[in-house]
Amino acid sequence: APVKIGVLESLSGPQASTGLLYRTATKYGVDKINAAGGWNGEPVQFVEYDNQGGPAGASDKLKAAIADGVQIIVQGASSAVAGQITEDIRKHNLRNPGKEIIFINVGAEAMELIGEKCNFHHFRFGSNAQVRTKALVNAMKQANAIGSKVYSINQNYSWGQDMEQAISDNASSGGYKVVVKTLHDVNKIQDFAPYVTKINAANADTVLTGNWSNDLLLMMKATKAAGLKVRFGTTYLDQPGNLGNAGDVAVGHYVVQTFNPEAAGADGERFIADYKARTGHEPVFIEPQTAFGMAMVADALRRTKPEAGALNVNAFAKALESAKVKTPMGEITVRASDHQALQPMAVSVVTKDAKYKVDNTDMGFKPVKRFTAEEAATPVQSSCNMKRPA
Amino acid sequence: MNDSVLSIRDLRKSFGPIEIMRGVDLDLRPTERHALIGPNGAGKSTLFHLISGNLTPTSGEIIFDGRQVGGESPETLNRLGLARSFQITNIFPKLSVYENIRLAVMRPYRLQYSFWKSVNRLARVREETEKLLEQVRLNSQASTIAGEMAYSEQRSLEIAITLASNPKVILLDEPMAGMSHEEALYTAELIREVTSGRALMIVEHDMDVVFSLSDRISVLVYGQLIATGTPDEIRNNKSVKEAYLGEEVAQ
Amino acid sequence: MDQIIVSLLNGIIYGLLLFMVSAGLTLIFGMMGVLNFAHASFYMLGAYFAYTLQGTIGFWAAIVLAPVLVGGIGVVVERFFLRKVHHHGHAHELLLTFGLSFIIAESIKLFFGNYPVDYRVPNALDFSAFTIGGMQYPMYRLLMGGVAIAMFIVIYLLLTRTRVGIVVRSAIYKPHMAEALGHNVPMVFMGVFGVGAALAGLAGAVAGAFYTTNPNMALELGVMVFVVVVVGGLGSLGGAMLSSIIIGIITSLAVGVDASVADLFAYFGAGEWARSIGGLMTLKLSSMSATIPFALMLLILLVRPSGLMGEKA
Amino acid sequence: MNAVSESLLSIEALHAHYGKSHILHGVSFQVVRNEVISLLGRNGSGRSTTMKSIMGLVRPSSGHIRLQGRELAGARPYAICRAGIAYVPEEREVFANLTVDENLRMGEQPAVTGAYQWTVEKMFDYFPRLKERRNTKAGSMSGGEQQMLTICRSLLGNPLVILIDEPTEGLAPKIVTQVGECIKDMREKGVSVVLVEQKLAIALKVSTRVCVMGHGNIVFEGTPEELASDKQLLTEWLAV
Amino acid sequence: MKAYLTLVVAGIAALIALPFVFSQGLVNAAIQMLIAALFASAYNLLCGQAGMLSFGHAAYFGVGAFATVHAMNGVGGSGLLPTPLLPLAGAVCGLAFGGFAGWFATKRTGTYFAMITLAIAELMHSLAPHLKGLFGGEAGVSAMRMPAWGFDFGSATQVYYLTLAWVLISLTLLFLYTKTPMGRLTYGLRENSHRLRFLGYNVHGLGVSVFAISAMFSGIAGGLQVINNESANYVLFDPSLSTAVVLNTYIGGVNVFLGPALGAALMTFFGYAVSDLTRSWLLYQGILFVLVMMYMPTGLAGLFGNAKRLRQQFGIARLAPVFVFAIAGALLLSAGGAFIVEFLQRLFSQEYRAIANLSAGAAMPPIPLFGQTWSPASLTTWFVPAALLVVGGIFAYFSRQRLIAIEHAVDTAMASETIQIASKGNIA
Ligand SMILES: Nc1ncnc2c1ncn2[C@@H]1O[C@H](COP(=O)(O)OP(=O)(O)OP(=O)(O)O)[C@@H](O)[C@H]1O
Ligand SMILES: Nc1ncnc2c1ncn2[C@@H]1O[C@H](COP(=O)(O)OP(=O)(O)OP(=O)(O)O)[C@@H](O)[C@H]1O
Ligand SMILES: CC(C)C[C@H](N)C(=O)O
Ligand SMILES: [Mg+2]
Ligand SMILES: [Mg+2]
Repeated sequence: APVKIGVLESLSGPQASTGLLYRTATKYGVDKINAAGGWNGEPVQFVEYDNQGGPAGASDKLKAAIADGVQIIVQGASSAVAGQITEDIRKHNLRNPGKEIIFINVGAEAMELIGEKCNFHHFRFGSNAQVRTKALVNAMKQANAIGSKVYSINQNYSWGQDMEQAISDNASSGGYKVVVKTLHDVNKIQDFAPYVTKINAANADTVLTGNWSNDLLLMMKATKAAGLKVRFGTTYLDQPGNLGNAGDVAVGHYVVQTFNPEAAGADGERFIADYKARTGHEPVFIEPQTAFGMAMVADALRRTKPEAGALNVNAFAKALESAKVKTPMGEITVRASDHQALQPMAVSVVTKDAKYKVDNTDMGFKPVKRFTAEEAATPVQSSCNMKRPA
Repeated sequence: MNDSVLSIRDLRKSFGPIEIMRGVDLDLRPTERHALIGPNGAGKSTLFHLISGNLTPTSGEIIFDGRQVGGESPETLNRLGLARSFQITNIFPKLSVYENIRLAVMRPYRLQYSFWKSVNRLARVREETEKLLEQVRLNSQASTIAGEMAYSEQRSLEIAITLASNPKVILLDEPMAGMSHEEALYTAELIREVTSGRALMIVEHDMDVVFSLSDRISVLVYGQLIATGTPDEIRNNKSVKEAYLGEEVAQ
Repeated sequence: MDQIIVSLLNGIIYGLLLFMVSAGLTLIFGMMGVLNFAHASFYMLGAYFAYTLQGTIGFWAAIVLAPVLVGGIGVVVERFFLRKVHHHGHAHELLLTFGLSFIIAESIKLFFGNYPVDYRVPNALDFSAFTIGGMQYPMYRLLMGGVAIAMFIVIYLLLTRTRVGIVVRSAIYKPHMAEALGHNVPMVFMGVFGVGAALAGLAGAVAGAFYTTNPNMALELGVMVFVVVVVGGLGSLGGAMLSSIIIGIITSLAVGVDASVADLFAYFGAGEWARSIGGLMTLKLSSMSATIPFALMLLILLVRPSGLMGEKA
Repeated sequence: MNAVSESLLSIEALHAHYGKSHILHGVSFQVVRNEVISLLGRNGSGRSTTMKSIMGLVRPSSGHIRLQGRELAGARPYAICRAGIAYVPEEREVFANLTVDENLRMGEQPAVTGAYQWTVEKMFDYFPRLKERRNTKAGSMSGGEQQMLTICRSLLGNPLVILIDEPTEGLAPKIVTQVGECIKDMREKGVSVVLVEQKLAIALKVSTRVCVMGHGNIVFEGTPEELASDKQLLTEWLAV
Repeated sequence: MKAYLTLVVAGIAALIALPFVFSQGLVNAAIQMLIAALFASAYNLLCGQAGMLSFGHAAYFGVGAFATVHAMNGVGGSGLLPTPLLPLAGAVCGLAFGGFAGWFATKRTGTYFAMITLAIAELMHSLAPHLKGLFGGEAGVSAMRMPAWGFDFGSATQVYYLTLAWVLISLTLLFLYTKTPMGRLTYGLRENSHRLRFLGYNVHGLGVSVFAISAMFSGIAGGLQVINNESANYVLFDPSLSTAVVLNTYIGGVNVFLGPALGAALMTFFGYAVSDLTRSWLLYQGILFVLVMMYMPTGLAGLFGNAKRLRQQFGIARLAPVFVFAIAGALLLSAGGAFIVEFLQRLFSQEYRAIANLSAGAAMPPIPLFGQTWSPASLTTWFVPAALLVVGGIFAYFSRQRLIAIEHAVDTAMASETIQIASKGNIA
């Protein structure tokens, strides 16, 4: 039977903007697998499911996917949804030995997914809060851009909470003090002016934040409106639309990335061209890491032999643990103990002399520092207690 | 005085700065038919609202069956045995006529929270409902949606609902308004029949009905009682003529 | 001190923005009794229309034309949709507007995509009005406040100096009687609905440039305007103004308060005990600024159901 | 009888339905200037329906309604009102959430040519009680007060013809007399009145002409005196 | 009545047979449909029967769900509360929380009531993620179904039968409720609560009880959801769930007992089936709501009722063309509508725009849709949907005209009778 890869994303509703990118990138990955001959002489099938933006919908659609014979589930937008999927898959696999399925997480970056919830059938091809913060702080410090007083502002859910924790954890190595920590409701705040006032009152040099999408954009606009001279260190400034909307205020801000086109060199250019030819646009935001994750999947598939004409998921997972892919950014491997991908990171600054401009502006992300996979990695969490199949 | 089922002492009610009820004393005997008349806006309906618990008195006493009830809730008063009808038809417009009456009949059987019995098995409720339907001449309309009946029929239903809980004291607020002469006569007869042995207080502007139906009449003008007496006394009372009846009707 | 002043100013201006959006809703909700769930969608449409138009006709013209277009849509909605279901009751009107809000949001996504569009304050307006406590105060914020106040005055005059107010209020309960007294009730309803929609459109056109114009902006503001209208009192324009500003100020000030209920207990020496209970006790006020309006609404409804300035039900 | 050409309002072969039930079966009558015409009949004989049909509140299924020759059948109620017809409904439809003053303002319409101009002050002369309560919410007023209010409100529309449905219902006898006076006064001011009145005595007293309705049709038309002397007519159609 | 009963029995038989016929995927969908149906029926007790429009019913669904998930983890699906009885926890907590919230909410009526329920649900929704201990933060609380009574509840089929049993029992109870004195009083509450007070009933008590009962059954539905999903998350309190139940209920029809259940089941199925076929399914959903509100104000149940009434009145023979035209018209119109929406969606999509940009200057590339490619610039592309819409419109128009003609024919027959009576009256 052909292998079915199902993307289980938020394809409708408020979070669709991110979910659709994951869909495109996953499809790109599957197309590449098929271009290389598919698996077991058959093309791999790509199926998409709309989780309608939430864990409940994800749970439903996961069942549908399982019923349809999907063996590989791909998802990335929102750690809340990922938390549900990973638990559901764990239970399913427990109950149905021999019919396991596997979860390829391409972007839900909360720590618990490789901590308390870590699971043999979950692989994360993305970074996480600790990795991102460590790299960001390190690079900004080197560029003399972090200052001594840091304001930490994050969304009040697992990802944001993890970011807050990571910002505190990196204080001593970054040589700064976290003057104020703020958690705010996700996607509910229209007017960030009060937060800006608070930032100003705190007299901070730098704002570190894991905010993304609207929450980041609105905050930066409000900062600009107040003419506040403060630098931002961010994790997701490269989401499409951000720079276009934020305008010049974004210049001088930092972002930590899993892929930067300028840093990736000629290989990067080839990758970008190929991606653009297949999807119509350049890879942005979480698309590259998804494409790389899918390349890992391809690598593992290639090395997994069919058993009675079908894919043995456990064997596939073991192959994935030893997968190794060379991306334009460097080599990616998987850490077997918690299934976190180890990958190179880049920290970039927004400037007008970046090579690749984004959002039809004259700005782009110019890399200031690169980290190899080893440099970027952070230790395995002690809470991860992974049960491996016999 | 102790022989009255309802007595009112120095009852007052103000809405904001305006005092509408200005010290009313009134007694209702256990089996009398008592009419309350007076000019428009004198406070007759307000008095009914105060007695029935729809409004709380500003001061004064309302004694029902020896018990001070001023400010009690309408449901308490109804359970004590007081029922009223409304000047502006107040029924369950989208339910059938039968259902309208049955809801009212059910009350004394303590069925409010009964969710384990089938309502159709309650034989006594059914019998009483059917009897009332007949009494108000609505049995042919039993399954009609109440709100779709003619106005006068709705008035009859209003009376039936009021009577259903088998009250000691009945307050009727202009029950015949909008009825034709013929219907009004029938209704008056009906009221006479179903209220025998109970106390009735009725507000009505149809003097034929008032004079023929009531044992005693009280006249309320600007929130004060100006006279109480037998129909004949009232008919010939000069100030009543002036304030309310006008010349022609009195003749 | 400066910080408090800025916070207050922020709160007031945000409140005025809330008022801009809810003014139309108050008008429609309070006067016609229609719970218009699509109201925030009109706000969004205003922003998108202005964004689309500004490229060709310039910012100011777009700000003027966009509300007119939205008003036109409002008229169509009233005339061809709401009116048809009016006699089925409020629930149907509400559900209809609900469906419409879906349609509007999805159509926007269809044509403009899922990302925020590049609609921003024109450079000519992008300067600071004054500086206070080391921060510049943007002129555009003041402009938004000004528009809101102008809106308030215009509606106020419309309602008190013409018969429209009483005609609509009477027509909600007894449309036939109002019509029999010579008032073209359907026309008045259509007009009120159109104006209400246009006001939301204006708010969107103005605020969309300052905040962001994205397909979720209706969702974000949608419930909040209901809170404003309810807290202020259904149909009370003054109430809507008052509650907008109160909510604006409270949310703005709350952000600055990093204290929790447990800290309050600590004053009385019971801090440890309160902290040990956890849950609600240890939540910081600053992280709850989005929750406060709902708590306020619940409180108001229980103590003063008719809202701050509403008529008794 | 007056010649048709003089008639102000003419109703011809009016039919009306409520859903499937056919209520009016070709009602025809004329109203001329300065007259009070009463529609009498038993409950349910279709008098209110006739009025509602004239006012456009019930859409006539066929027939003509002409005011000064202008066809009004099928027109919207507001247009009919602006043409010069006012309506006082049976069920005291005051706007409960508005004050007395606001209710009165709702009724104001510019006078059509030839109509008498009424003023709020004039209304308060008829019913001083209203003046006392002018800032009260109409919904909290007594039944009788509401009745007075509806009459005044409609007159402020300065109509040529006023349709009044059971104006004395719920009114104290003294006010009933007052309403009678008021109706006579309207007539003197040149307003034609179409009256539906349950109280036969009053109807006979104020009317210049009466029509008796039965089974959705006019079964008798004549002067009050003719009706009063026709015992058979009275028992058969009016049950008195 | 008898026909109705046979229909219900046949329906139940079909539900029991379902897992033997359909795939696991559809069985899963069926579980969702059953849960939604129960939730809508519970909601309709409050909204349709008692006339209280609540905007925050997700709160009680959610409370039932969290109660069940905690019971599941706490008791482990054994002892006093084995897995099949777990929804009882949802029922009890739903009842308790419903009683509490209802006590406040039912003090007010109409819009105020609606707003209080909305406020309560919004408060729950915005507080829940902050209360990690109780609601597990944004990740939620998860649990696992344990074997009991000889079932392991490992397969969807077993969960399906468990859900079916609960839903059937609950619906039966809800139905019997309408036949009890309290059930009848519930209608009185809707129609005229003011009058009820003067008949001696404690209206507030009644309102709270109805609210609590409705919340209890909502809690059961929430519990079933948890049993199915083995987790609960604060998004259960999301306003969209509250609104979904309102919409489902009205789409089904509030005046018929099974209407809301039907509406909820269909809408859930619709969401399940269509959301994977198209990216615009929310748009279709919106359009559907609007159409139902405008043209089927009594909901689907009302539509069936109407069809039945027409059939009884005029006979199937006369109506056949009407129905045929109506159905054909509806199909054509939806085909045309779907074509336009899907086409526009593809035309304006990011992917297409990107591809079009790549080949800038050249003609716009064709768009694949329904197994065909269509060029945006070609006339046929626009002619096809236009033709579908026009022909569909004509069919719908014909259907209406025919119906009117049939009704009119019967009308005139009746009318001439009445005229005869009337003219007799005239002669007398
Ligand atoms: N809630 C209220 N607020 C203000 N005034 C009120 C209120 N309720 C009643 N009134 C006033 O109290 C007076 C008495 O009203 P009530 O309804 O008792 O009169 P009534 O004697 O029943 O008259 P009718 O014979 O016309 O029915 C009226 O003038 C009325 O306007
Ligand atoms: N809304 C309605 N729907 C259905 N039938 C109605 C409606 N209104 C009135 N009818 C019926 O139409 C007939 C005529 O009613 P109409 O109100 O015109 O009578 P009427 O002569 O004014 O009597 P009344 O003395 O009761 O006011 C009655 O049989 C009544 O039942
Ligand atoms: C797509 C990402 C922005 C998601 C985010 N990192 C999360 O874990 O929720
Ligand atoms: Mg009265
Ligand atoms: Mg009548």
